[in-house]
Amino acid sequence: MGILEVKNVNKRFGGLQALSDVNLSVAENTVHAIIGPNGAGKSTLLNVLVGKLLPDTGSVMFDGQSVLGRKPYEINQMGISRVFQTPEIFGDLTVLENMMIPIFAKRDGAFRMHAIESVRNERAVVQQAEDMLESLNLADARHDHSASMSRGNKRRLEIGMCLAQEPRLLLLDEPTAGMARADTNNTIDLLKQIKDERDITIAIIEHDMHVVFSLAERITVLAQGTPLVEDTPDKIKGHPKVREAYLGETAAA
Amino acid sequence: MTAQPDFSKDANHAATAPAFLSVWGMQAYYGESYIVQDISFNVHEGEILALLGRNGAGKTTTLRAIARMDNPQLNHGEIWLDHKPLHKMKSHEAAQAGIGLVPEDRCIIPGLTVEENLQLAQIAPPIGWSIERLYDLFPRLAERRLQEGVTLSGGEQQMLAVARALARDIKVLLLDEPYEGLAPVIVDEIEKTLRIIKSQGITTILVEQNAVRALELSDRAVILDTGGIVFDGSAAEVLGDEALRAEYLAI
Amino acid sequence: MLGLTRKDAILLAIVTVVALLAPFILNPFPTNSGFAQFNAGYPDLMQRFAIFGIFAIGFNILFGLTGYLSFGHAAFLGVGSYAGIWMMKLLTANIIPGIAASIVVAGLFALIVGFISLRRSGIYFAILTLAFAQMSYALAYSVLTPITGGETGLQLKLNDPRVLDGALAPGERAHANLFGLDMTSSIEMHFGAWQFTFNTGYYIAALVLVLAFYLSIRIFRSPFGMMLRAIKSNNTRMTYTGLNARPYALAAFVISGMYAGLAGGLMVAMDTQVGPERMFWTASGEVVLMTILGGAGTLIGPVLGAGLIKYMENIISKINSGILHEWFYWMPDGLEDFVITLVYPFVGKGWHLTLGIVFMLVVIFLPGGLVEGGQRLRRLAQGKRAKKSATQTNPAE
Amino acid sequence: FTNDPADQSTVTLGFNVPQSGPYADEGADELRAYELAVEHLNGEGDGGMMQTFSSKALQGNGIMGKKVEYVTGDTQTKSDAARATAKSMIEKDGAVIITGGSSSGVAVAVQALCQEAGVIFMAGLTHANDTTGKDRKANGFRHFFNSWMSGAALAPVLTKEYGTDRKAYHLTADYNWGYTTEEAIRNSTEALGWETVNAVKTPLTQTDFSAYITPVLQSDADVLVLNHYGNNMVNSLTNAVQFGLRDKMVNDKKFEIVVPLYSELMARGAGAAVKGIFGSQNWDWKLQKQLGDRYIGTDAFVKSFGEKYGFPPSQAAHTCYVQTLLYADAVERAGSFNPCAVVEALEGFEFDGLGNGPTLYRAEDHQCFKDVVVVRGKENPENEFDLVEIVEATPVDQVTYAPDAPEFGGADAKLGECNAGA
Amino acid sequence: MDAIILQILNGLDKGSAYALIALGLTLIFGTLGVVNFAHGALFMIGAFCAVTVSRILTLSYTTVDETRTDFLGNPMEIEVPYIHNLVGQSAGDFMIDWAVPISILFAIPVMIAIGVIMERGLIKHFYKRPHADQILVTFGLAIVLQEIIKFYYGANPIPTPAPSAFRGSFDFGAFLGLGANSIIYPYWRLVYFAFSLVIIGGVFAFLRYTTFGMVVRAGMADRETVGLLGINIDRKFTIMFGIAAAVAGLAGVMYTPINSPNYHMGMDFLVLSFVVVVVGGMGSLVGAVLAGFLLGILESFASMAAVLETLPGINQIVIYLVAIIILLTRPRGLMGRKGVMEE
Ligand SMILES: Nc1ncnc2c1ncn2[C@@H]1O[C@H](COP(=O)(O)OP(=O)(O)OP(=O)(O)O)[C@@H](O)[C@H]1O
Ligand SMILES: Nc1ncnc2c1ncn2[C@@H]1O[C@H](COP(=O)(O)OP(=O)(O)OP(=O)(O)O)[C@@H](O)[C@H]1O
Ligand SMILES: CC(C)C[C@H](N)C(=O)O
Ligand SMILES: [Mg+2]
Ligand SMILES: [Mg+2]
Repeated sequence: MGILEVKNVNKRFGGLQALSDVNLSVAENTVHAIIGPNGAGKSTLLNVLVGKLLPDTGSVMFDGQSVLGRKPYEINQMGISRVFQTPEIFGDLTVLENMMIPIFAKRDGAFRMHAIESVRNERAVVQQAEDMLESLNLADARHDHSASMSRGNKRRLEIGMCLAQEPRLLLLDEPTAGMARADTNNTIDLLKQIKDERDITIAIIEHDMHVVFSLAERITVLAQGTPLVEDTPDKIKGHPKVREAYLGETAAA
Repeated sequence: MTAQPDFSKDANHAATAPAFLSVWGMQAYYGESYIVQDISFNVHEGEILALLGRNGAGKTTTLRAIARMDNPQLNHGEIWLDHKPLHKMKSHEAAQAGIGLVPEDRCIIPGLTVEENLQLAQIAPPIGWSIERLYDLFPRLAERRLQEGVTLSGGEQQMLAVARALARDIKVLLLDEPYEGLAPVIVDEIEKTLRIIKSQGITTILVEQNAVRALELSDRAVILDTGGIVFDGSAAEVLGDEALRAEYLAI
Repeated sequence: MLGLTRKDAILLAIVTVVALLAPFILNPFPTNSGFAQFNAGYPDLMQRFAIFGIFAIGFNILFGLTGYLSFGHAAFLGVGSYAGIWMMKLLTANIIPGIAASIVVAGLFALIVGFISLRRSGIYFAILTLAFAQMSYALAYSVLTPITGGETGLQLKLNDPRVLDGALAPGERAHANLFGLDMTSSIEMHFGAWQFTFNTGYYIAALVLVLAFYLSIRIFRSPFGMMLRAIKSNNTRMTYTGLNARPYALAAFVISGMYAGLAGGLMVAMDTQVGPERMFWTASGEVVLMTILGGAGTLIGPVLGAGLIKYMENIISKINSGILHEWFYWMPDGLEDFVITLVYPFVGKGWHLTLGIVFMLVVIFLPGGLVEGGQRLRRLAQGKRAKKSATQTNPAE
Repeated sequence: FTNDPADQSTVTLGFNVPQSGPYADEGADELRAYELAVEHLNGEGDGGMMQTFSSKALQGNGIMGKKVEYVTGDTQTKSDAARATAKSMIEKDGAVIITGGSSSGVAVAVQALCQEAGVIFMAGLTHANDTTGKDRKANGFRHFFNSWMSGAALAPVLTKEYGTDRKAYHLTADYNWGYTTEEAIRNSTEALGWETVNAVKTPLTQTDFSAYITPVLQSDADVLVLNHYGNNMVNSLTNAVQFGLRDKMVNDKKFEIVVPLYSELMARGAGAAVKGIFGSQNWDWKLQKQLGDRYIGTDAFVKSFGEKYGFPPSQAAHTCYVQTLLYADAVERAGSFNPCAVVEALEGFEFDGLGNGPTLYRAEDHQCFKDVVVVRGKENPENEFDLVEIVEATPVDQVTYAPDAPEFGGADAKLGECNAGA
Repeated sequence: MDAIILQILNGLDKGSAYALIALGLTLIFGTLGVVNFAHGALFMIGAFCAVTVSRILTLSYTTVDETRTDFLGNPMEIEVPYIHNLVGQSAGDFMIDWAVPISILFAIPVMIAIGVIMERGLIKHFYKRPHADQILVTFGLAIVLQEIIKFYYGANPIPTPAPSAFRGSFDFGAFLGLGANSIIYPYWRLVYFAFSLVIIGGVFAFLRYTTFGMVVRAGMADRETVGLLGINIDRKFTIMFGIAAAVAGLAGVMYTPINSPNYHMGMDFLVLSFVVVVVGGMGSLVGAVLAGFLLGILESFASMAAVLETLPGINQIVIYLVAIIILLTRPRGLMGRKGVMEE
C-alpha cells in the first residue's frame, strides 16, 4: 500500500471530463513523477489532492486517512505540501519572514495566538529559516521584499518554504519551469539531498525531462484525464505511445 | 537625443544588415533600483535573437522596457523600431508600431473567454492572423474557445498568449520564456511555428532558459548578466564557446 | 526594553512623553493672543485625541495588518459605550467596571459580527460589516429605545440604582471617577500669559492610550502580527501552508473590536452620555479615514490621523468671522475684508471644506499618509536624496 | 463658580448651533439672531426687543457692565459633536452659558452637560416634551414650545375646521420627538372625537416616503398627520401631495394633511405642497401686524433683523434671540453670573414684550408658557417669505399642563439642584 | 390586493431609482474598480443642474410695485423673468414649467465634462492605488463638492417641481378595470420609472453590443496587457467615467421633483447604492439592477403597517438584513464575477 492512494477519481468541468477514473498509488519514500500533455489533468489531480477541488467521485487516501472534504490547511497539517505552478509566496513580506511562516505552521499547527511574544525571540525559528535560506542560496536576499525577486528565485523560495514544513508528501507542480539551468540542477540536487536526508515522498509534475529522469523512480503518464501507463523511467522513455503523444523526438533523444 | 544614433561604429553590433530594432544606451529601473544599465544591441530584420542570462539577469526587464510597459521606467537611452522612436511611446503606441510581447506569466485576461482574449487583440490596428488561422495553428484552443482563459491549463495558456501576439500584425515578436510549462511535443510544435513565423519575415527576440534549444533556433545571441551585456555575437559562437556557456549559462 | 527593539522603544517613549506633556504641547499660544484659537490643550479635546487614537490603533490592527476593511467599526464603539454607561448606572460611577464591560461586550459583539462577516472577503466583507453597524444604529435609534434611550441616548441620572455606590447626599451628583478621583477634576497652571490644564480624565485616557499603543507594537511585532500580514499578502499560500486564516482574522477582528469597545468605554467615562449617532456609518467611515490619513499599517499613523481630524473638527470649526476680524485687524480695511472673504469659506461652518481638501492633498501627495510625510521631512533633513544618489552610481554614459 | 467673569471686562456666551448637516440653514438663522442680540446687549443697533421688553434691567452696556463676546461651535446636529463643542466653549473659551441647537436629542445631551459643568443652558429649537419633561435639569431652560402644546393648540382648530368625525392616519418619525408629538396630537384629537386608524413609524433616514403614503390611500383615513420635521417633513409632505392626497375625497370629506410642527425653512423646502396645510408655531413674524399689540416686540425684532439681513427672522431666530435677552436680563436682576442666582431669577419669571405676549418661565420645569400660534400654508403667497397665514393664537391657558403630567415624566421628573460648578 | 399591487408598483419605482443610481456607481466601482465615494456627489450635482437651470430660466430683473408692500412695509419689488422678454410670456412660462426636463440637455454635457475632468485630473492616478486611498480621495472630493453646493445654494431643500402636465396621478385602477381611484400613481414617478428603464437599457446596449464593454472589462482586469494589445485603455476609462457621471447626473436631475434636492442628498444615497451594487455582485450591471428592484420591493413591503405590527422596526433594517442574507448565501452577491474586489 502506498502512502497516497487515489482510487477511481473523476472530475468534470462543465462538458469536460478533466479526470476520468484515475487510479494512482505512490509508494512511501519514492519520487513519483506525473507527466503528460498540456491539459491532461495533472494540475487538476494535484488540486484534488490538496483539497482545492472536490472530485465528483472516487477516494483519496493519505497514509490510510481520507483527505476528501477536508480543508486545505487540514490536509497540509496531515503532511502534504504543495508548490504551485505560478509561485505563491507572501509578496509583502521579506524573504526571511516568508520562510518563517511555514516553520511556525509546522510547530504550532493551524492556529495559535502568539500575540504578545516578539518574533525576534523565536530564535529557533529564525535560525531554522536562516539555515534554510542558506541552503537555497537565498541568504543574501533575506531582508528583501519577496515580491521584487525574479521569478526563478520566487520559485526557489516557494520550494524552500514547502520543504521547511518537513512534509511527508511534497507535491511539486513544475518546480523548475523558468529556472536557469544552473538553478535547475541545484534544485535537483536539493531535492535529492532532502530525499536522502529524511523520509519524504515526492510527487512531481514536470515537463523538463531532464528533471524527471534525474529524479523519478516511477512515472505515471496522464493523458486526457486518464493514466496511460505507469512504469520506471527507462521503460517510459522507450514506450512508443508515450513518445508519440508526449515526448516527441527531441526530448526522448 | 532625437537624432538616430549611428550603430555602425560600435564593434559590438553585427554589421550584417541595417538594424531593424535598435536599443541604445538603455537604462531601466523599478522604483529606485536600477536593473538594466546602459545596454545597447541591435536586431536585424527577420532574424531571431536569443536573449540569455541567469535568473534575475534582467531579461524580462529588457523586454518590458522595449514594449514600453509602465514598469520598468526608462531613464536613459533610445529604442528605435523601423525608424520609429519607441522610447517616446506608451505601450499601446508601441504595440501599434509593431511590438508584440508574450509576457512571462502569460497575462491571460480574467473574465474573458479564450476567443474574447483573441478578439481583444484584434481591436486596435494593425491586425494580424485571423482567429481561424490561429485555431488552425493551435487546435487545442479551438476546442476550448468558450472557456474562460484563465482556467486553461498552463500549457494551453502559453499557446493562447502566443496566439494573441500573432493575432496582431507585428514586426517584432518578444517572447519571454515561451516554452515554459509546455510538453516536449508542444515545444517542438512551437519551435516549428517560430520557424514559420521567421520565414514570414517577423523578427523575434527569444528569452529562454533552455539555452541550447534557443541557440539552435537563433541567428544571434545576446547574454545579459546583472543588467549589463556580456556577450553579443552569433548563436553558433556561444554554442562553440564552452567557457562562456559555463560562466553565464551554466551549461 | 519591554521586549521591544530599540526603534520601537524609542517610538513608544516619544508617544509616552508627548502624551504626558500634551497639555503643554497643545497650548503653545498665550491665552490672550489671537492665536489662542489654535490651542487644543483643553481637557475635552485632549481626551478625544486619546480616545480616537485608541479607536484608530485598534482599527489598524485589523485593517493595517490583515487588509480586511471593516466599514462598521463604530458599532463596537457604540456598543461599548452603551455597556459602559449601563454599568455606571447600575453598579457604580467608578469607571473600572464600566470600561471592563465595554471591552467585554464589544468583544463579544465583534465575535458574532466577525464570525459571520469573515466568511466573505474584500468589498463583500466591508458591506457585511456596514450592514451590521447600520442595523445597530437604526435599532438603537428607534426600536431599542427602552435600552438605548433612543435619539436622546443615556445619561447618568439621579435616580439610577448604582448598587455599589452609597446613596448621594441631596444636591450631589454622580461623577464618573476612579476610586474617588473625579474624571472632570483639573489643575490649572499659569505661566505668564500661558495657561495649562491638567485633567484627571485626560491622564487616565492618555495612560490607556500608551498601554494600547504598547500592546499594538507587541502585536505588530509578534508572530501573530506576521500571520496577519501574511493573510493580507497571500491567503492562498497561507492555507496551503497549513494555517487556518479564518481564526487569525477573527482574532484580529475581535481584538480591534475590543479596542473600539475600550474607546467607547473611555468615552462614557470622560463624558457620561451615549447617543446612537456614534454608530452611524459616517462614524465608521471616520475611523477608516483617520487610519488611512495617518498611514494604514504603520504604528503611529492612526494616532496622527485621529488627531488631525479631531483637531479640525474642534478647532477649525470654531473660527467664526469675529475671530477672523480679530486676526486681520492690522491690515488696511479693504485688504482685511478681502483676506477675510478669502479665508472665511474654509473656516467655521466651512470646516468640512478644509477637511475635504486636506484629505485630497494628503492622499495625492503623501500616498503613505502623514507618516510618509514625516519620513520625507526626515529624509530632507538628513540631506539624503535617495533617488539622486541612485542615479549617480549609474552614470549615464 | 464655573467661568466666573468677575475679573474680566468681558463676558463670553457660547452659541452652539448646527452649521453643517441638514439643519445648517436653521443654525445659520439662529446665529444671526444671536449676533443681533449681542449687538443690542452691547448697546449697538436699534436695541430691538430690548425696547419693548417688560423688564428694564438691561442697559445696553453689555451684561453687568461687561462687554458681551461670543464663541460659536458646530453641533452638526449630533449629540457627541454638540457636547464636544459645548465643552470646548466651557473649558477653553470660558463661556458662562451655552445656548442654541436644533433638535431635542442635542438639547437634552447638552443640557445634561451644562448641568454637570455648572453653566446655564438656554435651549434653542427643541420641541420634544422630554427636554423640560423627564429630562429637565435645574440649569436648563426652554423658551420654545413643545409637542404637548402643539397638540393642545391644534386639536380645537382642527376639529373646528374639519369636524369631529375624522379618521386620522399618523406617520411618525421613529425617534423620541416623533413619539411625543404623535402622542400629543393623538390624545388631544381623540379627546375631541377623532379616531386614529393607524400610526406608522418611519425611519429618520428615509428620503422617499411613497411606500408609507400608498397604504394611506388604501385605508379609510381622511386625515394624514405627518409627525415629521426637517427633510423628513419636506419629503413626506411633497410625496403625499404628489400622490394626490389633497385632491382625494374619503368618507365624503376632503382629505386633509396636518403637520403639527411648522418651520418657515421647511415650508420653503416643500414649496407649493404646504398650501392649506395646518400646523403650529412658536412665533411668527406677522403676529403683531395681524393680531395686534398683545404680541408687541415682534415688529421691533422683525425690523432690526430685517434691516440687518434683508429677510424676516424665523421662529428659530426669534427663540434664540429671546433666550439671550432673558439670560442677560436674569443676570442683571440677580446681580451675579452665578448660575444658581440666574436660575433663581428666571424661575417663575413673568415677562412680556418679547413677541409672544405675556409669558411665564415656570419654576417647576423651566418651560415657558405662552400663546401658541396655529398657522396654515398660504394659498397665494405675496412674497417668498410669506408662506403661512396665522389662523389663530391659542391662548396660553389652553396649552398649560401640570408640571407632573404623565407625558412629562410624571412625579419622577425632577429638576435636581442647580449646579454652579467649581 | 390593491395594496399589494400598489406596494409592488412602489417597489418597482423605488427600485428603479436605486438601480439607476447604482448603475452609475457600478460602472465606476464594479467595472473600473474605483471605490467612488464621490458618486453620491455626482448624483447631487445632477440634481442641482436642474435647480440651476430653473434658476437661470427664472433669472429676473426687479420692478417696484408701489401698490404693495414687503414685510418691512417698504414698497414691494416684483421680479420679472428675463425669459419673458426673450421668448414672450407664454413660451417663457412654458420653459419655466418644463425646467426639469430641459435641464437634461444642460446636465448631459455638464456631467460628462465633470466626469472627464475628475477622471483625468484625479482618478486616473488612483487606479493602481489601494482601495483605501481611493476612498480617502473620493470622500474628500465629495465633501468639497458638497460644500461648494452648500455655499451657493444653502442647506435647505429647494423645491423643484415637475412640469404641471405631470403633476397629477394616473389612475391605474380605472386603467386595469379594478375600479376608479383604487390604484393611483403620480405621473412623474411613472416618468422616472420609464426614464430609468431607458437609461439602463441604453447603457446595457452600449456595453453589450459594442466592443467597448469588453475592452473596459479587460482593461479593468489587466491594464498592462490590454495596452500590449495596442489599445489605449486610458481613453476608454475616461469615456467610461464620463458616461457614469452622466448617468448619475441624469438620475439626479429626474429625481428632483420627487424629493426637493439638498446638498447632502448624495451622502444619503451613497451607502444604499453601495449596498445595492455589492448585493448585485461586483462587476455585474444586471446584478446591480436586479438588486435595486429587489431591495426596493422589499423595502416597500416592510413599510406596510401590517408588517410593522408583527415585526416592529423591520422597515429600519430590512435592506441591511436582506443584504446580509444574500451575501451569506451567495458568496458574490446575486451575480458577481469571481475575483472582482475580493481582496
Ligand atoms: N476551473 C476550470 N474550469 C473549466 N475547465 C478547467 C478548469 N480547470 C482546468 N480546466 C481544464 O481542465 C483540463 C486539465 O487542466 P490541468 O490544469 O489539470 O492540466 P495540466 O495537466 O496541469 O496541464 P499543463 O501541463 O498544461 O499545466 C484543461 O483542459 C483545462 O482547460
Ligand atoms: N517589479 C519589480 N520591482 C523591483 N524589482 C524588480 C521588479 N521586477 C524585477 N525586479 C528585479 O529586477 C531584476 C531583474 O529581473 P528580471 O525579471 O528582468 O530577470 P530575468 O532575467 O527575467 O529573470 P528570470 O529568468 O528569473 O525571469 C531582479 O533582480 C528582480 O529582483
Ligand atoms: C427642531 C425641533 C423643533 C424638532 C426636532 N426634530 C426635535 O427633536 O425637537
Ligand atoms: Mg498544470
Ligand atoms: Mg524573466
